[in-house]
Amino acid sequence: MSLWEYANPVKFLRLSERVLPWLWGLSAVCLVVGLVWGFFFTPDDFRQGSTVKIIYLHVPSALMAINAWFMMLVASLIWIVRRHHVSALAARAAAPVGVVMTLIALFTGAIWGQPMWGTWWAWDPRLTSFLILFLFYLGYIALWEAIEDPDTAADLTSILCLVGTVFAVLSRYAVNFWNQGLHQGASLSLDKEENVADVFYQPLLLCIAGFVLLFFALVLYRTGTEIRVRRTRALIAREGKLA
Amino acid sequence: MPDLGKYADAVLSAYAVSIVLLVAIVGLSLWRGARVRADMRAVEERTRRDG
Amino acid sequence: MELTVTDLAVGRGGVPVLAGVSFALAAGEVLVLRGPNGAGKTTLLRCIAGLQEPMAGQIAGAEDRIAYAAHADGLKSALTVAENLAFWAAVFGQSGIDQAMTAFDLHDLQDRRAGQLSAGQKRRLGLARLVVTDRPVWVLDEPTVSLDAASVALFADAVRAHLAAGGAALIATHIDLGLDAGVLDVAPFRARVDAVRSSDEAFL
Amino acid sequence: MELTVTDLAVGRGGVPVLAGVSFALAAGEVLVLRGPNGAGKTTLLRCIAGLQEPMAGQIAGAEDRIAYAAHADGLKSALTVAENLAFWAAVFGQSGIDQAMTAFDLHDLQDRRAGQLSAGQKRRLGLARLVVTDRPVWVLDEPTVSLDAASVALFADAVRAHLAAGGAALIATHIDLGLDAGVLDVAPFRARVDAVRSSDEAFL
Amino acid sequence: MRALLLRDLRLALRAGGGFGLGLAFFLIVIVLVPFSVGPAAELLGRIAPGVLWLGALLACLLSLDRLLAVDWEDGALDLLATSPLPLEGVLAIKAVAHWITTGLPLVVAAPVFGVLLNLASPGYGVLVLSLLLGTPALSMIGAFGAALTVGIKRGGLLLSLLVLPLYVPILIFGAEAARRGAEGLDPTTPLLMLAGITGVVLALMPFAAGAVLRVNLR
Amino acid sequence: MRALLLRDLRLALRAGGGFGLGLAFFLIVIVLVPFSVGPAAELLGRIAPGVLWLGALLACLLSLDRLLAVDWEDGALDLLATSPLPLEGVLAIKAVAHWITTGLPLVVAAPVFGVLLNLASPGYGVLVLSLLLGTPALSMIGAFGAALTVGIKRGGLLLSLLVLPLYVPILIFGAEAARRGAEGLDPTTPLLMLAGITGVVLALMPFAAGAVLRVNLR
Ligand code: HEM
Ligand SMILES: Nc1ncnc2c1ncn2[C@@H]1O[C@H](COP(=O)(O)OP(=O)(O)OP(=O)(O)O)[C@@H](O)[C@H]1O
Ligand SMILES: Nc1ncnc2c1ncn2[C@@H]1O[C@H](COP(=O)(O)OP(=O)(O)OP(=O)(O)O)[C@@H](O)[C@H]1O
Ligand SMILES: [Mg+2]
Ligand SMILES: [Mg+2]
Repeated sequence: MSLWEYANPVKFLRLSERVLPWLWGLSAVCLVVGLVWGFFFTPDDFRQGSTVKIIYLHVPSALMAINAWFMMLVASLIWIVRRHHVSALAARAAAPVGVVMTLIALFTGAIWGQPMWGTWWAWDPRLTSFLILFLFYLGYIALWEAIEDPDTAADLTSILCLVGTVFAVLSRYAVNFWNQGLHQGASLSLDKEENVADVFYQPLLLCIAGFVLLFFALVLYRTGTEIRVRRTRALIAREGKLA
Repeated sequence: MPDLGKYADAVLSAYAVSIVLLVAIVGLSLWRGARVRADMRAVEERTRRDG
Repeated sequence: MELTVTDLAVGRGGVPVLAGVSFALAAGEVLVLRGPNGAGKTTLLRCIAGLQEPMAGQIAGAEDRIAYAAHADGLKSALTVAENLAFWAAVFGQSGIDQAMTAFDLHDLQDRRAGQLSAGQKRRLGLARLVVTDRPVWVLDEPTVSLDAASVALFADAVRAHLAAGGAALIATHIDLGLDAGVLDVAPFRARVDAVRSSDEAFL
Repeated sequence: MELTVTDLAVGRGGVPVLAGVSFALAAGEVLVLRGPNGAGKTTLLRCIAGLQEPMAGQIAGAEDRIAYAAHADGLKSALTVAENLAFWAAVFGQSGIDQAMTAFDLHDLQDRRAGQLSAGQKRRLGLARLVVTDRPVWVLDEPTVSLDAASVALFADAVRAHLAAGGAALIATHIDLGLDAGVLDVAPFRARVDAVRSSDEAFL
Repeated sequence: MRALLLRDLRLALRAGGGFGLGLAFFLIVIVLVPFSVGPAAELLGRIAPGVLWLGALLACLLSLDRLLAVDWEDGALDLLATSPLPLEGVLAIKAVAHWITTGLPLVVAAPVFGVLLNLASPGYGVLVLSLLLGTPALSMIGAFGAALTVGIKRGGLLLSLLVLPLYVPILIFGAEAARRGAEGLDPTTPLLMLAGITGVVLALMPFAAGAVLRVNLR
Repeated sequence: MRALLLRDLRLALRAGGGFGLGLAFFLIVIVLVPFSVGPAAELLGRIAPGVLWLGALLACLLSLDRLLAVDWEDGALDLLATSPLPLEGVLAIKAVAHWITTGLPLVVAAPVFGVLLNLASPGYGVLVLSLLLGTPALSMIGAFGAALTVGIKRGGLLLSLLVLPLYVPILIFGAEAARRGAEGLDPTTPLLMLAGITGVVLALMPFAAGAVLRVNLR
């Protein structure tokens, strides 16, 4: 059985019904354990003091904010190339989740920046491109909402998603391109020297896992909702015409 | 409760904001999902009845 | 060359409206589309004019041969009657607008701004546009809305002249135009929901 | 109380169009306005509905008693059929929309967005608005545009019901509505330029 | 009247989020400023109160053409004019709906945007207060401007042109109050002036707007 | 194609002065800036290049919704789509007409407004040059945005939201060039970048816009 079969809404719903409880449960476990571990049972950093604890929220959410856009990109491409409705709807369902992730990253980053950099916000390349990515999220959602015909909306938002990817890439790699901002570089890289200490690393990994799982749970659930909206719409339309 | 020192405000508010936002998106998704499901049931009922 | 429609299915917003429509329209012929409100006449005409994709079936002989006129006349209210017509003539690579002005009795209104015309006068100007396109197939959606009896007669004359010059016309209307025309009632072609692959099909 | 128009003169853009129009419309009566395109029917109706000032003459019995319907239906395409109607009902201090929905056979379309209706279905919704206004005098400008025969009959029934309930109607139209109505041809009232004090008079 | 307010709010919600968009535009202006004048924090902090007020004003302005034009084009305005509602009331309600969908979100979000522009910390309270006092007047004046330009196709730009001079006093006092707040001075006088202007505008403008709209409908 | 360009220009001239309004809006923004940030000449001079670019960009943006929406509403766009003109050509022409009515006047008038904002004297030439290089791209991107939002009632604000991120690079390099010019530094690099961006945009955008419009007309 090929993977594409799950592009059928009914199959998709059936599969997601089965997977979702596990996803919800696992993500809750990871998040709770990770956050509690990080908040209560890790020492303060010798330079940053207790503010390192923000890392357990900031890094996973920033990571997911960008990855959510890449996931939308993939879904949009699938829609453009193979025209599977479910993938278009999945992209639509992911956008608000991405916005929330972006907001969390922005807020926690700003709150962290005040003690660390002495300012809430700086116009550094990574931060700026991240903010523009946020705007793209808003535009993407607004465009979906504004267009009546769902296929047209899917086409147009896909194009927008392609354009916005530039800023997603920039907010991940801008640090490498310019190297002049305030924001730190990739501290999670495999390069041991730059890596954060193990005490912080393990709960951080758990939190990242929690955010990833939560993201997938939300997207799966919301895609189901979108499918039901379309089904309701199709039924109503049929009803009106037969009458 | 661990001692957060002089950064207590920052750390606590970061956790508060994040948790509120996470709960909000989960809650909104579930709420809308339930409503849409109910709507769909109603329409399905109607179409089945009307043939 | 004639316009041939084979087994066409059309829809709105992903919902099939008509299916299995076939007809042929030869030079010198008029075909009148009839059907109750909401039957799908407008949808069919937009599809034939190339403004939306068919859901199934073929349309042959339509490419670049169609002059389409719908409810909205595309008139610019800041331009005069003559300027409006001249613009469309230029777009379609024509130059004279005199014949069209005569056909729809617009000479008296020539220098009036389109915004200052009454409903029927606007419609006449919109129809005059068809003459300057010099396209062989006219596709018209309720062309005589708000026209009085005299203007309807002018319109019928214009259609006859167009046919005599080897043109053809496809007209959706609810009233009698006094033309010697074939009639196609679209009501029997109402799409059964399972008749065509609709884009929402997957959700049903 | 009847609607009485005495020696009315109306104009567009400062130019007089009709002059010396007088008529009376009692409860239970319909008056159909006829006249060629550009004669001034729309102008006259807008004036009676209070949307523009008369250039001369009096209108009695119109104040707050008129429900006006023109080409533009004032429908919000983002709202459903029921929501659109309910809004107008609320504006006119009414509550039930059921009667109106039945009169124009809209129950099936109830939850459809107004933007997704065909031309004729939109018109039906626009006319249903008249019923929920509960105003005694209907002033209608070409109400049956793009309606099919069945819908025209629905409309005629609605007008008859309105008359039976003591209402009156003033209708401009080019087609025959199948109503037992008085007819007023506006063509003879075409204004001579010196007929009324126009605002440009000082320059003549 | 309540029906009208509800309908307008509902339309704003449905038709592609009238709610969010004003805010998004505000955000965009704020984002563009550092790009254009450069990201130096000290400079940004100095111009922050003015830029925030200017951004709010432009966001408000941009959404004005939605205020009446849609209802005009689809004929609903003619029908409302022949309805039992007084035209003044219709316009006041439309201004209220506009404020709820545009002004209010701006007031709530302004502090966040202040952070982006490095606004000095004593300035936040006064900024919010000044916006809260000033934006209702912006909406009401906007309704007047919309009534003035309603018949004109794409009157958007013309509308801005007509309305902006009327916005100037509000901008002056609003920005002055916000600036004083940010510099730790006493902002009472400009705030009082702002409140006075808004009071007068709210009391008189509905009638002016109604009169103008009546002329335009004719 | 020529007929279309002439018609659009004529309409801009007739319908309430499309020509003047962009300029007027620019002027108003420029005038409002001293009111909002305070009239200190040194501060104004420092932010002048950025504000001039920002004003030009906003003036351009505000007139974008006229670009296609009118033709869409009155059905002319449907008719143009069934006409012999290629849709890409139609959009390119519309962008050209937009530039002539909005961008060009801004370029010409910018030095005058520079004086109002106390722009340093070496900056004028570079300012004009940067605007001349940048504004055509603004119009063309705007045509793309207009095509994207054409079916949406009052999509004006949404249009701004979608288009502005695309304007950011142009703004960055344009304002950078103007600022360097005003400070007497060498503006060649940002000007070259600007020219490059404009070249790419003019070459590719008509096709993107055409594709998007086709989807929307469907
Ligand atoms: C408003 C301010 C901030 C924003 C918008 C922001 C945004 C981001 C973004 C976009 C990422 C990249 C995520 C990824 O590539 O997957 C990131 C990662 C990170 N941020 Fe922030 N950040 C902000 C402030 C801060 C502050 C103040 C600190 C600490 C002093 C910080 C520490 C980190 C760390 C340690 C990472 C992980 C490094 C990496 O994977 O590249 N951030 N942030
Ligand atoms: N945008 C839309 N989205 C979904 N359905 C639509 C849309 N527009 C029209 N419809 C539906 O499609 C069907 C066909 O509409 P169409 O406009 O083709 O009818 P028509 O035959 O032209 O009717 P009329 O005589 O009233 O003009 C109708 O049932 C209508 O409700
Ligand atoms: N805005 C305007 N400015 C100046 N003159 C106008 C304007 N609108 C219409 N007219 C002219 O006024 C006259 C009367 O127009 P009106 O719309 O009342 O005619 P009508 O009887 O309704 O015609 P129709 O049957 O075509 O709708 C016409 O000759 C028309 O050209
Ligand atoms: Mg139709
Ligand atoms: Mg008329």
